[in-house]
Amino acid sequence: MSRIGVFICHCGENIGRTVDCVRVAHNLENVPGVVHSIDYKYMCSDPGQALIKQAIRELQLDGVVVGACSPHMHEKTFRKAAAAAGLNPYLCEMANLREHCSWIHEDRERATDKAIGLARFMVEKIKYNRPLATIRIPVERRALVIGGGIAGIQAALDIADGGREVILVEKEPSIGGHMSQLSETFPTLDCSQCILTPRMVEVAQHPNIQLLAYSEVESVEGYIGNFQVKIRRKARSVDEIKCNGCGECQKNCPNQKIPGEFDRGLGMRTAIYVPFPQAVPNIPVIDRAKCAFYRGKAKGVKKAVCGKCAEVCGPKAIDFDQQDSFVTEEVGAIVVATGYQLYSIGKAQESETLRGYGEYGYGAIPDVIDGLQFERLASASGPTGGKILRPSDGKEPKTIVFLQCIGSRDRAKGIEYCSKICCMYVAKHAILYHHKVDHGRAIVFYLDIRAGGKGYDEFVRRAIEESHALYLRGRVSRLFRNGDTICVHGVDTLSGEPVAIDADMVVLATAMRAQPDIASLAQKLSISYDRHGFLNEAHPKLRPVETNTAGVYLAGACQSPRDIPDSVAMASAAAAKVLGLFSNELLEREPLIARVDQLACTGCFHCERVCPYGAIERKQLKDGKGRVIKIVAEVNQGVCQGCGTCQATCPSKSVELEGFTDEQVYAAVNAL
Amino acid sequence: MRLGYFPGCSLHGTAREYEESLKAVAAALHIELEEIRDWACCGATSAHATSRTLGVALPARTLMQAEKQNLDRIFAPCAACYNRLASAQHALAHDATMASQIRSILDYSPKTSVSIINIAQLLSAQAGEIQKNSKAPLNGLKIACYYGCLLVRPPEVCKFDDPEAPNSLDHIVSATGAAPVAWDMALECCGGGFSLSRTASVVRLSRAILKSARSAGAHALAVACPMCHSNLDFRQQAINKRNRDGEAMPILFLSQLVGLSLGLDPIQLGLHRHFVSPQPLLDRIGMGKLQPERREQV
Amino acid sequence: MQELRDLARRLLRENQVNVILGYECARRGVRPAFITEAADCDRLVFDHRCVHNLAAYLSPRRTHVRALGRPAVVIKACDARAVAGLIRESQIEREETVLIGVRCGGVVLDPADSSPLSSGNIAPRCSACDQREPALFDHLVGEPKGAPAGEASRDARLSEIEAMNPEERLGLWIGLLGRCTRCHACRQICPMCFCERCIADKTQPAWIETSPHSRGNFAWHLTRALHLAGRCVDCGECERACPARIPLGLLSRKAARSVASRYGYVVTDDPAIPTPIGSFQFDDGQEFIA
Amino acid sequence: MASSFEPNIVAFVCNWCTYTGADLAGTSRISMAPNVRIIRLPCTGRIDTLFILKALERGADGIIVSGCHPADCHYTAGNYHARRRFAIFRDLMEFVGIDPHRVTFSWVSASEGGKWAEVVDRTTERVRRLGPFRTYPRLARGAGE
Repeated sequence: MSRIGVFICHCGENIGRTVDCVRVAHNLENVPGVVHSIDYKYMCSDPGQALIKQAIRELQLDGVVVGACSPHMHEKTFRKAAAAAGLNPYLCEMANLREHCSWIHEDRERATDKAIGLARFMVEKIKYNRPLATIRIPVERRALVIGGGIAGIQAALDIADGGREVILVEKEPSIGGHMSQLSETFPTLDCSQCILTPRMVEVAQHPNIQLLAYSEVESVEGYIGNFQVKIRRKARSVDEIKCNGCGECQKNCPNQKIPGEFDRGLGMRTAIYVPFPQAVPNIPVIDRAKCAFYRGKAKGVKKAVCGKCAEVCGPKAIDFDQQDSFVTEEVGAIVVATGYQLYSIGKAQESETLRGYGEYGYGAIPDVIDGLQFERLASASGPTGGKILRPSDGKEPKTIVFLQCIGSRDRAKGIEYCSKICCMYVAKHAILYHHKVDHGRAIVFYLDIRAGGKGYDEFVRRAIEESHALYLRGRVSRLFRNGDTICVHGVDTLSGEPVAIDADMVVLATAMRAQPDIASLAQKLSISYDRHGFLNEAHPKLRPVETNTAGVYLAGACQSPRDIPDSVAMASAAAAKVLGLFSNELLEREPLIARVDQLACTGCFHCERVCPYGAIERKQLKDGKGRVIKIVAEVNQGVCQGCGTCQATCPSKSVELEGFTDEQVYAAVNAL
Repeated sequence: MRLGYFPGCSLHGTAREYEESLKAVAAALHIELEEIRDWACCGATSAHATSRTLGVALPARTLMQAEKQNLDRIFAPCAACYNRLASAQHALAHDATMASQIRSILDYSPKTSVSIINIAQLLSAQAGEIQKNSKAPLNGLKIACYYGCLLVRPPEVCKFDDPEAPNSLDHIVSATGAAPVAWDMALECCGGGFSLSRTASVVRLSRAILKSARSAGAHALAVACPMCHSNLDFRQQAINKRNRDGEAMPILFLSQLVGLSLGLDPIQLGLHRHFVSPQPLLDRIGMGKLQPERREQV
Repeated sequence: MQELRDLARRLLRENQVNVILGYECARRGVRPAFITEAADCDRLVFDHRCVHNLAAYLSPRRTHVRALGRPAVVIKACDARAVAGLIRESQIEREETVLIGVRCGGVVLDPADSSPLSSGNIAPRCSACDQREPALFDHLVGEPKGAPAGEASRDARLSEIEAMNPEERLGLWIGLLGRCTRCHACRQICPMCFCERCIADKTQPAWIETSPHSRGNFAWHLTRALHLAGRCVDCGECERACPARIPLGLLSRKAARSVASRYGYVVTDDPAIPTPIGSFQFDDGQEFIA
Repeated sequence: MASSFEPNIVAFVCNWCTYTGADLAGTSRISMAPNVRIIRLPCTGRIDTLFILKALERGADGIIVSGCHPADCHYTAGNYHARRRFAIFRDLMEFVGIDPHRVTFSWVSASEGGKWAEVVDRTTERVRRLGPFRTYPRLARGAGE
């Protein structure tokens, strides 16, 4: 490269005040290869850009270095200007003379010297820049949504309504997620089922949505626009096509006493079951661990121990021999909406830093329950038909105590973040309790009330003022059984007094935690997660629903604790991103990716080991007669994101990362 | 197995039966206890209540003695002694100012790698052995395991059991054949060192513990701390008399229970030394009479 | 010995392989042998003079050996680690190579040394070796061997250098690496140096100065040691080949010590265990990072 | 060493965290030593130990290598691989007597403009105290040549 133009920007006074831009431009003029070096007040302005374009045309420049602000600010601007003048945009580079020089130094002399040095780096580097062409890859315009809670449902419906096919994968037998377990929703107190169920039905009936319930993502290959997803369809032991959802099998199942997951152990289900009456799809599944048929078989009993469900099934849908099966789908984008799990109180935690809350006796004292169990008690379709009754003796609790922040905001033994929804749902519980129990007394122990949101603080005030919940600011140290009541020992930090309350029931507002198996899913998708297991967005403010793997988007509580409105908003945002991606048949990508020098490559595949994206493929090099000479690495252009870890790892430096090649870095270092 | 042994003051005084039973159990399980030469009082509650430095220096000196004796594991049966030794070690490891202060006092800097274990740690590691060597399993006995304040807390010092829902003692009691009961007061305070200065408080606190154990159906309480033992055992007569709470509840050291299950002689285990006679308990598992003439008054 | 010869003969006769890579007697000591005829199998020997790491001949870059056809190779426990490395790094296919493991009680430092093995002439790495036979093989031959003679204080020198002050260390290495003539014998003989085009030979850009000059020598040997971290099988061939007698093993053993203490990694003959560079743990030590 | 010595320091930084963090230091007008010049790479995973060696050969007195904190890597794992590479390289450097204090490794996130300034100032100050890097010139003259 020999005809380089250097353009030094004053940025008004921003650079010019501390850097002698005239001296910089003069100095660079003398560098071999530079044919043109000028300074100007505002390079990014129209006249400034015109100067660059004019110089490219008139002086046949084959490289442009703009000494101005951060490339994060204006690299695109200047590359576009260069392209407009007929220069390949990747032959234009920026030296950061503002953020990295004039703004952080006072000594004009030394700042100018440094500015010259920074510009020199770029001049030397650009001598080795190559013209690059944007990469275009075709897009498979179908989407995969993982998780059928409210976020997944919303994302699937939005994409499907946008005219694109969606595959919705849900690991449970029915979609609906946690929202289907809730009684009413804050701050409007509309019934959760009433607003959710129609959406679930819509999913089932939408011509663009293929629902794969009781299924899990097994593996994900490929890259944006071109993912191949293998999905495991777990064996239901029921033929989905034959089953008509009549429910006879459940009625006749002899094992009626299994604590139901949907009712959080407060209600019973059968061994063949649909999780709840409004389930979508309304097809039962056999719990093989509890079913007498399978238990007998596992014990080696030759004759079938039970087969009641198969006997009563009209359409003969029961299939005891059903096996897991696999389907592979081609999709162009993936929305992850896998939701959350509740903090398991008093139980051994999988992480050593979390210790649980043995002092609250959850699991030992039957009338200590968690928030989701309270939801089931309060739900009209729940085990008590919506009556608040104690699990121990079925009596109505006249005094109920709610403890907030169980697990949340507790660095000593829980997790430090705020779970965000608990303040609101505890207020809701207090209001529901007030509606349902005459002369009941609700007491809430809280640390702070966090009720930011439309109508949220008003809602908490309503719990206090209209439902007469007594809010005490403080922690509870321990719960004791005292006859058939529970003695709550705590402290009211506002009065400074210790408090002891005889309660009939205690509800723990437990933290929202990331799903337990998130690491394996994140690995399959090559996306990252924080130390709590919540999936990382690409940028906390500006790219909240994207991930660092192009084509993978996030919705709902898998990214951080979220309530329903937030989850739905996020899901619609993710759907908009997917539809935006699908609006083009071809996808354009920056060409700053790795390429392998296949002559020098030895095929040791260290690059393959370190590549975070699985972008390295193996390719056979053959001679004229078709014999394999050697197997070398090849970079999949669609998958490579351009981190360059392969290049630094390659012992013989047979990989080059475009835009940051060894020659470019070497040249810059040599300019020291 | 060879272990450094720190008896502490109580085991040579008010809690002689704790030491007697420990030594008998240790011998039966082939554990060699080597007493630390010239050990000093751990400082108990008084030292660190008056001076934090003294509260660290006293146990640090004992750690130094143990180190000189090449002991890399120290067994401190008394929960309070254990707590003081472990806390001192924690301070030496994490508080540089304190560590340098102690260095200048002792003219020595104790290593912080010596491991300090309490009776729960020792015996729960031996649970398999206890079960295997059990000659008289305590089937049918219901025991309330009492951890008190100091055995598993604070968590950053003790680090071996859940500080709010511990189960190590229950684990050991299960190994003896007895059944640990689920109860609420396993971690509550008995009144500790206020036994003499604020007796009324001690009586109130200890009574709540006994009541809770009784209502959970326990036949006896198992403890790991001489101070707790003295409050629950010695004060029980007064408590029961004043409140008519019910039958007396024998308070046994954990090592005594283990000893009984190993078939050791109740007298050798010091069972005759308690104020509340464990005789009803022995009757329940079909053991002989404690010899009344050998009963000594403390 | 007869067992080895019989096996080799059978492998060739049954056309299981086309060439046996083994050892034969030479004028001074032993040397590598490439036997393609069953009749020549009686030339094969294996004893304490067989120091060469024959795995080096398996590298696809040795086209003259490749041309002989499908090989069977005689490997000691240390050589097996190199074979595992070649499999791990996709240089050879496990099924395409027949591995004749030999039981070994240590070898001498100098293959020309024909005196019996003693603590005086044993290769230091053998004194510290506790592996009498490879775990990776198709056939295993030879009598069981006892532990080799000599002090197992292999790394004393390493620790000694670590204990020096930086100036002394620098002086030491300037002295040692200053002798390097960049003949690259260390690289040529190394079973794990199999790059098609070595970084030291790359000129665009020339990261490593090519002239035999201490500054480039530092870059070369540091880079080589880094490339061998977690890969060097400690066969000692580089030191044996070095005409300037530079104790190069010190550098690769320092790298080995580094990966062992930091990541608990020790080179094995299990090809399934990944190398430490190229894998990671989330909680890898980072005491040196601010 | 003369106190007027101004060291020449090169920083190899990743584009997403440290480069952006340094931009933030600029927008926040945090003043720092002008001795450090940044070379931008996409990721610490791309930063080769050869860069360090070459920079030292070319007259740098100190080096900074900086990127995203663990778990924050834009490319999910580049920094983990870099961490191992640099750990072993640093051990080797130290072993042959090159002062590891000439090379600062750090994690500076996009939000840590202040930390970046600290890293720059601390490294400059430390290298200034160590004096010019004469090891290599000495090698070129060469005790053993």
